[in-house]
Amino acid sequence: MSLRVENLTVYYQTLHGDVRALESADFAIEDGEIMGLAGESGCGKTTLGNSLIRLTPPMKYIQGKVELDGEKLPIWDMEKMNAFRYKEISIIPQYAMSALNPTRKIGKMVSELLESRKVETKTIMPELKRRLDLVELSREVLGLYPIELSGGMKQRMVMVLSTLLDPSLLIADEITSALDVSTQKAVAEMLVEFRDREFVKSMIVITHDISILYQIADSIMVMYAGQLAEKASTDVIMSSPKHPYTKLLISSLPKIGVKYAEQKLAGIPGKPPLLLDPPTGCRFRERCALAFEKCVQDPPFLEVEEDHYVACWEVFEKHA
Amino acid sequence: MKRATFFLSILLALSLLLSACQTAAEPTEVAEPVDEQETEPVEEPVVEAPEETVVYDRSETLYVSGAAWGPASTWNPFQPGSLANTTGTLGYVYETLFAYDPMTGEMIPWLAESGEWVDDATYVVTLRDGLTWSDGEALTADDVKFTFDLGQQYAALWFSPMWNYLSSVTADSATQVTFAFGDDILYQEWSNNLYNIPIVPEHLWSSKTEEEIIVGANENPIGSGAYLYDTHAEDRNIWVRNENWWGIDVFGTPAPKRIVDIRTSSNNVALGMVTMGDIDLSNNFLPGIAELSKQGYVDTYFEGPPYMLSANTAVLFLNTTLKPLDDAAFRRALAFAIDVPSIVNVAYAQLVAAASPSGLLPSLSTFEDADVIAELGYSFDTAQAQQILADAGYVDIDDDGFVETPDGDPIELQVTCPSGWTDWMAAIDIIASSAQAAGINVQSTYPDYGAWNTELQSGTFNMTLNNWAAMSNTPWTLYNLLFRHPIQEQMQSGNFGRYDNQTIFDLVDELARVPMTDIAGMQAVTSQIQELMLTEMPMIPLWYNGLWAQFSTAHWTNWPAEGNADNPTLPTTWSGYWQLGGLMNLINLEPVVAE
Amino acid sequence: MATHNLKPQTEKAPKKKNEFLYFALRNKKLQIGLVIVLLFLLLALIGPVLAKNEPFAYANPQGAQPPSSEYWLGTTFFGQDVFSQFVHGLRATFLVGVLGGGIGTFIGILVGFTAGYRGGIVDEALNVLTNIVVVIPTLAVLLIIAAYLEVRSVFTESIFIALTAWPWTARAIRAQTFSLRTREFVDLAKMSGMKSRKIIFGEIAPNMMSYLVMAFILQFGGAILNAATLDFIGLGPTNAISLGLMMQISILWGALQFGSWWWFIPPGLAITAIVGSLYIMNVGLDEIFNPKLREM
Amino acid sequence: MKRYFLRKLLIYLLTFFLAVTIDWLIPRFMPGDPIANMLARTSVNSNAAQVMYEYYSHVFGLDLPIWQQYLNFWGSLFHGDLGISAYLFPTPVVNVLKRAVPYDIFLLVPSILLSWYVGNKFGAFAARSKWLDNTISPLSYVLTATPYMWLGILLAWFFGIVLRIFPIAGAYSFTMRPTLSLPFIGSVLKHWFLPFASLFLVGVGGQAIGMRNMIIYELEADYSHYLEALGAPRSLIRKYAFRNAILPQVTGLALSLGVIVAGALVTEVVFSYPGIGYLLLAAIQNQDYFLIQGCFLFIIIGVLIANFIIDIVYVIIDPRTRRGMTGE
Repeated sequence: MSLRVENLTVYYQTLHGDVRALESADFAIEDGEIMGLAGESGCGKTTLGNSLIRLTPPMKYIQGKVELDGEKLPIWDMEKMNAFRYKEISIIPQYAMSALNPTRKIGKMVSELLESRKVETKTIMPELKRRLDLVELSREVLGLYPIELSGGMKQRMVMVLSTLLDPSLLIADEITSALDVSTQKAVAEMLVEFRDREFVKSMIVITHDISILYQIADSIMVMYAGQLAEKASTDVIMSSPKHPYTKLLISSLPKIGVKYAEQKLAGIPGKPPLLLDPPTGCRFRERCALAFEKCVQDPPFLEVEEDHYVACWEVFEKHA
Repeated sequence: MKRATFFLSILLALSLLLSACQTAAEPTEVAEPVDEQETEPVEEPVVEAPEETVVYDRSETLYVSGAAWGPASTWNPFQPGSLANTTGTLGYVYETLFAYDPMTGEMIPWLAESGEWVDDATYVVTLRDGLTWSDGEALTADDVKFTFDLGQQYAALWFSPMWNYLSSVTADSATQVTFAFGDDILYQEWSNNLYNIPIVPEHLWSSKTEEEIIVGANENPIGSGAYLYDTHAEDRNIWVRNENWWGIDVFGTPAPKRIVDIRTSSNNVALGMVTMGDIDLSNNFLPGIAELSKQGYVDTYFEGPPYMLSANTAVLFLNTTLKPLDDAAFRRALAFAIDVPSIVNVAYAQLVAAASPSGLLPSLSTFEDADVIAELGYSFDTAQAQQILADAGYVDIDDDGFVETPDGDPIELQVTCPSGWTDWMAAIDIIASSAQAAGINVQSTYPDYGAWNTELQSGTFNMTLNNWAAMSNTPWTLYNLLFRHPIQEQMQSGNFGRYDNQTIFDLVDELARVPMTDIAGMQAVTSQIQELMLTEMPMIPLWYNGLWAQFSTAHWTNWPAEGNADNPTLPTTWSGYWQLGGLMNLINLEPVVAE
Repeated sequence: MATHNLKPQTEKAPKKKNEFLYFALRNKKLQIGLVIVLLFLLLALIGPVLAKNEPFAYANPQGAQPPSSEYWLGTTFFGQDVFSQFVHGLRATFLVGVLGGGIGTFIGILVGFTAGYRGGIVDEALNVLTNIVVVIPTLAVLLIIAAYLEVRSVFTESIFIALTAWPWTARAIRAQTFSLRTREFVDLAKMSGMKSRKIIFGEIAPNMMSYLVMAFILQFGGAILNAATLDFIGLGPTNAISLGLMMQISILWGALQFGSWWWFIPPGLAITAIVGSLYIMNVGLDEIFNPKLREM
Repeated sequence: MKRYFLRKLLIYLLTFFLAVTIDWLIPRFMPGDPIANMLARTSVNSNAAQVMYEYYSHVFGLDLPIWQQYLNFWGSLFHGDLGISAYLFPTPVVNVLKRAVPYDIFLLVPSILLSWYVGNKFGAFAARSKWLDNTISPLSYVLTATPYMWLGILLAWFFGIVLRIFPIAGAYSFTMRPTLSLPFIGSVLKHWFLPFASLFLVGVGGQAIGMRNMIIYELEADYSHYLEALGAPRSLIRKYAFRNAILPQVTGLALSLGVIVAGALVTEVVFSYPGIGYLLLAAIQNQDYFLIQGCFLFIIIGVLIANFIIDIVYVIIDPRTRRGMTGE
């Protein structure tokens, strides 16, 4: 059991009130597991990802606990978390293109960062170089400024940097969305490689793009409007999804490489509810063909088959 | 960031050094005459006077201010007045044949020992013996002849018109010069010029080009006077006593060894310095001196109002080419309408005195016709003004509170003075408001100096203030300004209102031709002028601008003051007043002996 | 864009207005600034009514006197009522602010929009122009122009101030337009074949309201400062009182030496207070319009 | 990078040309006659006055046709000849300027650099915490909002009149002659301090605000968030933010030069400090075309050069432009 998340609830504070972006999330990730996290933009994927490593205002920790390798993470405490960041849990951010300080030579920045984390640059240099070779970055990049790298190069640089201290959990947030199809593939495969070489134990890969997950993820977790909808192994999700939303998602899954952000789920009528005081109960119900009176209650996220979790009354009815 | 600070300190030191040296090198910076060749570099003051300490010895230094309008730029004694930022060029360095004492109204022989009319057309000047230039050469009749001849040679010299009636100058001996004249001699102008034309050394000036003579800067002036050029900077001119001045035996030794003539940027600076005794004599116009004088911070000529001697007459010029200012009755009404007392008391806080309707300074009161004044004179009297208006047919038709012209046109007049001349601005505000009280719609506006000056000279103003007639030994100077003729496109130096009246022009010219000795003759003419002037009222004399002078007795005493017999002189450093007793004042001053 | 740039906000586009109000009512900086400015504005409006004397009238025969019940801000060297001059000066100040600031902003917006929206040659040209005007030191030009204008009114003053003050507004607006014009809604508008002017004012401008407001406020303040400087040097309106002129005259007439602080302190204080409040208001608005700063 | 500089250079040249032309135009097409002013008060009879007037017009070359005056203006400009001052007749304008310039350098360079340095430090400091922000920022805003001359007046009044510890006029004591002696330098510094202080204080305010806003912006930048996510300490993040915020501050400095120069002009007037500003005012009041043009030209050239230097500095300190990208 690498990561265990229990009843994690995180809101956004706005002056209109709380935006309930992540509602009591319960899930776990096995050692060595690559879990894909899918859903429409704004469904809380990124919120989940961030809240695990960098929970800053206006994000507000409400409740829930997070355990990494049996250790409790103080995610609500920016300072205490520093102990775990990078070393235990790390992230490849959405904005990898602009994640590097533009006015520092990359090498210098890396060493300054490492020193600040009490890591001897010298001792780790050889490893760094090896990993650069691995991602096919020439070692010269260390002598360059970010602006002198192509988007793909930056992407890879960040990947190497984020995983340099072999964290237990890596959060990869939309790392492919900014890339062209061919590079997407390469990057995705690198992630797998990283896992295989045990640079990281387990991974959460956040993306719009289920097709990518199809290539690399062991399991896929689908979110809708701040709630977990379904989690199961990739094959199961692809072949026999249970949650009506997942079904739609998969059925409307177009050819490889097209991203959901662009075509707003043409198939499904209506829009996700506003997360500012959303309706209680299943948040998908307005758009759900199968919705019935029970759906006004919050559906729990239950394991209906082995390693197959769903949050849908309709499904429960069936299994009952 | 350390580096930044270091770099900074270096820069600081550097720029400091730079400017220090720059200022030190000042004199070498002095402008060359317009053509560039023959540059005789001025010695660095420090080199020139090695024994000089950095700080001037207060007890032998006189600090004065209020004469310079701007940084010194020329030491050419022939430069016209408004350029004479270096006061003393004429007075300290260059001298005139005579001086004039406005206190006694007498001509004082200066370079000349005597001068007299041997006949109507011949004037003979005898120079003193042992006159010398500060370079040791003797000052002789030839220099005098040379100087006057320049006027004949170069039309652009201000005294050149004199040659319309002067026919020749001859040096009979080393000390005697004879001036031969032609027809209609302007005796008045001549006598005036006698103490205004500076005598320049032939041996240095004969080699100068026309341009150098007329507009050259003439730095390091070599003259015959009591002081020598020492150095100057943006805000000061410094002079040192000429220890072998010829005049020491004749008049005595000027008390200050050194004179620092400070150009204060604004009145408030001078005010601060004079109250703190940093300036000994300030000739700036300073507000509130009356107050400070009462409190004993500064001394002034008079203990009480007007505190100051009168220097010139502030005249309200009326553009007589415009309706209704072309109507004598209207102009007279205006004269009665203006609240001069308030100008004196409010705008000037009692620092000035109301002017005589004749416009003549008190020192020339001999030439005032008391009867004429009594009969035709005017004074602030709103009712009277309204009466005159009514009689002349100026009535308020549309009752807006202001009268209209007899043919019913509304009247709106602008009274102007240069923006920033705060005392005058205050004055014209009062003129406007008091005129309005009498029913004449007058508004005050303050154009920029330049614009104002253009309006003045091209005659596009309605009413404006002016005081350009210098203190003089003859009433002709004033009337020559008031009734300057012929009337031209540009009236650059008088009769700005373009008052066209041949009779009075002739009278002024006639006055010019009366010999100075013929007092009765002069009075005859002046009373006619005054009679005409007061009936016609082409312009309105309002008040006497003061000979602004406030002094501190902290370091120098025996200043000129009412009833101080030991120093009956003018306490001024203004250009053009050195020959009016200014220099005698320096001689009479006494240092405060520090015990 | 950092992830937490709230989704709800972008969704709440229609609610923008009341959201603005919502924040505005909670923003101390904006409120304080606004209150101060309004107070002075009020004073400028009703002051002249309260003033017992005309600004130039020689009310007090005793000359310079400290503040008293009779003369609330004392009297000048000539016994003129400082309070009266002060409030009339305030009027002029606000007038210059509105006129100069307004015109300046307008020009800036015009140039900025066109440059940013058209791009290409137009942009290049306007850019050069902007850079040129930026480099030329404003005051030096104003000095010279003012020095040669025969009759100078508050209006002409404002115009010339505006003519030299617009560039940086133009820059800001240009940058904004650039980023905005690439957004979808503009493309949409383009596709639906709207006139470019229509697009600028119909689509882009509303999205930049915040910018325009802030630009105006800054211009407003700048104009006031410039005017004060001109007036102080004696190159302001030649026939009206102004705060700068008050300072100049007080200095010329030895207010320093006589310690007539009541004469030279109020005008400068007012200018500082007004302009300062304007700036602080601006920060407030910035926080309101730009959530990033809100958390600070 | 070449292109970048060429572009800049072009703009500067254009600016220069335009400025010079405006500079030449304005006085000539505005009312007021310098010669007339110069000869005003010389009481000689009308005809003589006319003669003198013509003579002086000729000396100033004002009797030439306009277009020729313009060409001559450029011509002599390249020979470093700016004509003769009317108000300081017959001093060549260049000499007049030469005397004033050192004072400006002496006043401007330290106040600009220091206020920039200190202001940025303060600004960065303010961005540390809400508390600091709420104390430093308002102060800074008040400072920038203060009219230069008013601050000058206050300083002059308090230190000059009330406390009497600093002189309020001139560049050095009237009781001294310029030498490189300690007392003299002391006196120079004493006279320099108050004008410097008022320029410095106003400057600090502006710079502090600029920096404060930039830093806050940078702290919200992606690279800052990334570092946070990797647990980098605040100190490192702030250090980077400062480094990045400095760059726009440099360009900001270039833009504010005009304002600072303007400030210097009035400050010099308040303290009658004999720099260009003081000169320019006198020139204007005396309708001295040539001196006005000279001052204006000097200011323009100064600002242009300063801008260019800043551009170069910018290129040096900003890797993005240094590594051959245009810095627009």
